[in-house]
Amino acid sequence: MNVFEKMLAIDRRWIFLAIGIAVIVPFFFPLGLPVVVTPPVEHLHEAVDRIHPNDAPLLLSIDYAPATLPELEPMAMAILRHAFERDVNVVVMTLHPAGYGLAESALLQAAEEMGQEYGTDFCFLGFQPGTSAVILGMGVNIATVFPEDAYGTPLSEIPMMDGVRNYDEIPLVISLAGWSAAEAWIYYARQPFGQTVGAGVTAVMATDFYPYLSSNQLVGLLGGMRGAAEYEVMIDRMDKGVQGMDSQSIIHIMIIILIFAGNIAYFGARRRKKQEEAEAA
Amino acid sequence: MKRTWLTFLAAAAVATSLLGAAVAQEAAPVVEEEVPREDVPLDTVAPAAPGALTARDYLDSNDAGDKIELDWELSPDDGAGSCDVAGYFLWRSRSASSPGEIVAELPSGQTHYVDRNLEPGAEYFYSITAFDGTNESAAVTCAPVAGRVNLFQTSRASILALMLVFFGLVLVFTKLAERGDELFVRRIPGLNAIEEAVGRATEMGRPVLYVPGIGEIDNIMTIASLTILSHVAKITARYETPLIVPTARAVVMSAAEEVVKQAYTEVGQPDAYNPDNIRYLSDAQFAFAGAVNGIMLREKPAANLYMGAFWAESLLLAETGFEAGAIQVAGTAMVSQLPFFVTACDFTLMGEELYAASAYLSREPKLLGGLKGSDWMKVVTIALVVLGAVLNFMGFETFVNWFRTQ
Amino acid sequence: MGTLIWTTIGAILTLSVYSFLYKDNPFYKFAEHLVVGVSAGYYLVIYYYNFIDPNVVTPVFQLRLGDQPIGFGSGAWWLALIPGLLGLLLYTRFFPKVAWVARWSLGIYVGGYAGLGISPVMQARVIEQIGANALPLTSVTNVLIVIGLLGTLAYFFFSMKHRGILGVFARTGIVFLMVGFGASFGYTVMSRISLLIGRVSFLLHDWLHLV
Amino acid sequence: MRRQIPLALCFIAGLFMAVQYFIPHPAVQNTYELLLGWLQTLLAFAFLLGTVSLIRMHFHKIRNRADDRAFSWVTLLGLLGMIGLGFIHPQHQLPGSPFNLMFLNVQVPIEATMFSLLAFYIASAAFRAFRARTLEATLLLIAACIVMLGRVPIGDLIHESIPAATQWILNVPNLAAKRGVMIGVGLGMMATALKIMLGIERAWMGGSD
Repeated sequence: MNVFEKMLAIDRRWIFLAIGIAVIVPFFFPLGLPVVVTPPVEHLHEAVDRIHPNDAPLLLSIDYAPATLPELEPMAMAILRHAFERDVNVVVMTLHPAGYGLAESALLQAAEEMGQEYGTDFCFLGFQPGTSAVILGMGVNIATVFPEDAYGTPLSEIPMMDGVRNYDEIPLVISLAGWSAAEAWIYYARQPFGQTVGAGVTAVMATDFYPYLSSNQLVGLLGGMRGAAEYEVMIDRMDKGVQGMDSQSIIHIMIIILIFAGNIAYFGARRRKKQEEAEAA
Repeated sequence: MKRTWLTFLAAAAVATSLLGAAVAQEAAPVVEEEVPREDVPLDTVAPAAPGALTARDYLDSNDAGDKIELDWELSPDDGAGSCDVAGYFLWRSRSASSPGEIVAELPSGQTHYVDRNLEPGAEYFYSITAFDGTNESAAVTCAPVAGRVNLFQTSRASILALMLVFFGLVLVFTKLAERGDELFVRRIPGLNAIEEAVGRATEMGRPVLYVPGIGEIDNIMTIASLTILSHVAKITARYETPLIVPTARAVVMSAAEEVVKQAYTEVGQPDAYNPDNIRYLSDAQFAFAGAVNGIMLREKPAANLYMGAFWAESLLLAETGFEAGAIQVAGTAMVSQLPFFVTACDFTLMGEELYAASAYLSREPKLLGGLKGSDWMKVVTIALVVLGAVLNFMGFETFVNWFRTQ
Repeated sequence: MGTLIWTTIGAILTLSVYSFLYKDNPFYKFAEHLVVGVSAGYYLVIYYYNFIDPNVVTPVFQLRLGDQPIGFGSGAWWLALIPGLLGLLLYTRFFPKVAWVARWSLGIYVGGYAGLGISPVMQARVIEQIGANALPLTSVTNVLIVIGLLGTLAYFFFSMKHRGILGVFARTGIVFLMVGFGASFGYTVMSRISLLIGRVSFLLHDWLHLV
Repeated sequence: MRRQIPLALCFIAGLFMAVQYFIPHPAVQNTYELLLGWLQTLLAFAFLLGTVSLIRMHFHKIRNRADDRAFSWVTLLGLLGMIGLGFIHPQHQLPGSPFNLMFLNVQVPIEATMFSLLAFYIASAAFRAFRARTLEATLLLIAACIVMLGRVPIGDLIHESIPAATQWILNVPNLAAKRGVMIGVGLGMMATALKIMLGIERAWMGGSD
């Protein structure tokens, strides 16, 4: 067995081990690779920047489920921190039945960090089933869809919701989703009501969303963990997104090296075999 | 704590300055109402009424007649005149005698509104007033209006038209096939691979694993998969090789049972059929994938066939199967999962090949007719794409717009 | 305290699944069998409360008691019995003699969904794609997209031999298909690694508080 | 009786569902919503069917004293435990309820971890299966490498044109191929759906009478 054949016969568990190490090490020793900000992220950041402080609120629809949490939660944290830092009021809701706890925990964590007050600076509406009906209904009157917040307080008694009736009083909606919810916001809030919509989606979905950017149906887009990392760079507060980018970079490079190694081994072994066959003949 | 206070103070400062700016610039009536200043006398003059109000059926020929579209002209005091219109009240009633109820409160400057969720076909009376925060203008009314209940959604005409063309083609070729016309279908690579894989499993004395995807029975890929399963079951029955079929949906399990039982009966091996091998595992995607991985490593099938609708579990299955040393043939029309099957399996039926394979294997002329119809529809599609490109180049937008449906 | 116990359970199960990367073992088998049972129970409860209860149980019982109808607007309580009956028919398959009755429900189910799919598929997968592809052939990019689409369609021609002009197009089609597959593979990597990072973060941060 | 009635029901249900798409009339739309509710209910009943066969399968294993029957107990206890928690606790979906805690701390971690195994498998698949054997395979490999580089920050550092190249691959060849597959698959789906409605394709009925 020559070196090429040995390479081909390598136990794939060594590859698994290498991947495992590549993910774990940057948690302890961050590389801090620079992250370049791309226009779709910049545009979303600008849109949040345009919202007046302590005025009409940003509506953040945290629509992800546990399966896509690692990609989308860093986005939620970055956007919430950005908004709270500028004292922009934030309303959070969810369209995913499993999103209730996830949305609540992200919101409360960011609010506590930034010293925001429930009711005056932010509020949590909870979950309502029936994606498209919810979005359409909120365009007419939010209080008919969510008569009270997640904790049973009527919307009319929440100070920051005073005067907020429907999308006319909401300068920006951002949906963070690993499923079709982000598209639903485009179809049912952007199309009929002209609502400005931004989105954060998984890396797999991101390519399908570029057309919406070019047609201006989306004001900005965060794609996967990379999108979150770029947003963190924009607000100058590195967290899980930028951290994750180190592991991502290492593993992406590693996989490319693996592809090359696999090919070198394969062609090396094949050539050797042919030579042997020629000699034998 | 200190931070909270600072933030609060900063917020208060920003809010106050903004408030001041707003009051100075626009003398916004809403603000005035909340903070009455003693030196300004209360406004007692109502704003001028808005101009002509028109109401008509929304999306004239496309909906259930439950929406009405309204347009009006601005009040002379909105943005001009005394400049104090805060907004408009839109009233709706079922009779001409009373103004009814306020259905919408609209901001100043707006001249358009769509009223939704009405009773289809019923007659409504609308009126509109302008208000300045304390006073309301006289009402402007319009002729009664009713939504038209439509029997056909014209914006979907292109869908129906192409559908009829397509179904016509399928039916014509099905009839031709029934009459006995010879329909050529090219051999699909990968189909030989299925037979080879089953043959190998027999030689090694190990079972064959057939995963019909995790789609429901209503998923067309699942249906195609069941037809292929029937073919595979006949081969395994002849060779007396065990066939394991794990499913993620209960109805698919019962259908698979029927299909396999029938195939075993048809080749005269009804006793070789083992109902314990057609299994329902779990509806949950990764619970299912994990359990199939377990089967691959514990029962060591020598051939793994994945046919049907797959999502992210595709690579989990295919890589574990490879590690277990099985020959693998996959077939799916899930575009996003094709790359993984193509890289990890020995053969892959790509996209439409899955449907073609089911028609090809059944050898039933009627099923082949559908295939031929699809091919001709592709010719129509190609023609439309080329035509679209040419017309678009020449500046005809109508053609392209016909394909923009709602 | 409660949180710590639950997190530890989650962490142990996470490690059990990862042990499968080394080889199949009792820990993995435990996690595998546990999740099959738990998920079946979870969906059963969710399906009951979301479909069977509002569509069958509530309307039948409430309307019989004279309350307001829920779920069905039309009001006749016996209408709600139909889906319940159709559902029960599915269980005739446990009794071989009448097993064929289950096909009645299955027929409605399969036919209904087949019909339901036709028009949206025509709209989303065919018509809108044709519309989106009617590009002015004024740039290299647009020409390439049109050629790629025609080639891919040609590859999926089944009723003719791939020779001559059709053969040329089919060859072009397969080239585009392979580039597309490569791209999909490449851009999926990031999502999958994010999932792994998420699990590692759960173990190191939420459970062990190491980072 | 045994074949004709189900085929007729299948045709009627299919025809109505296909046609309602074009008719906004409230009478039709209300019937549509009613029928959709029935279909969903059927799905739920069918799910119960699966649970019954799951229980039967593991019950058999335990009764036949199969080698790994201990694991069948694990499945059965997990199943019964979850059903118990779901039905005893009235507000089973609220955060903090035992049912929800079981979901979040047992089902979610196992499923998420199984999902994340893909990160490892994607690497091993790349190593063993990406071979530049033919022109097509080489193209697949190159496209994958460029796109992989273009998605991470390190790609920008290697060469500034990599993100642009990535975007071009995704927007041009990838788009054309995806669209072609989509149209082909769409036609195949519709043809099969039509054949199901007309009773030409009847695999769902199984074979015999």
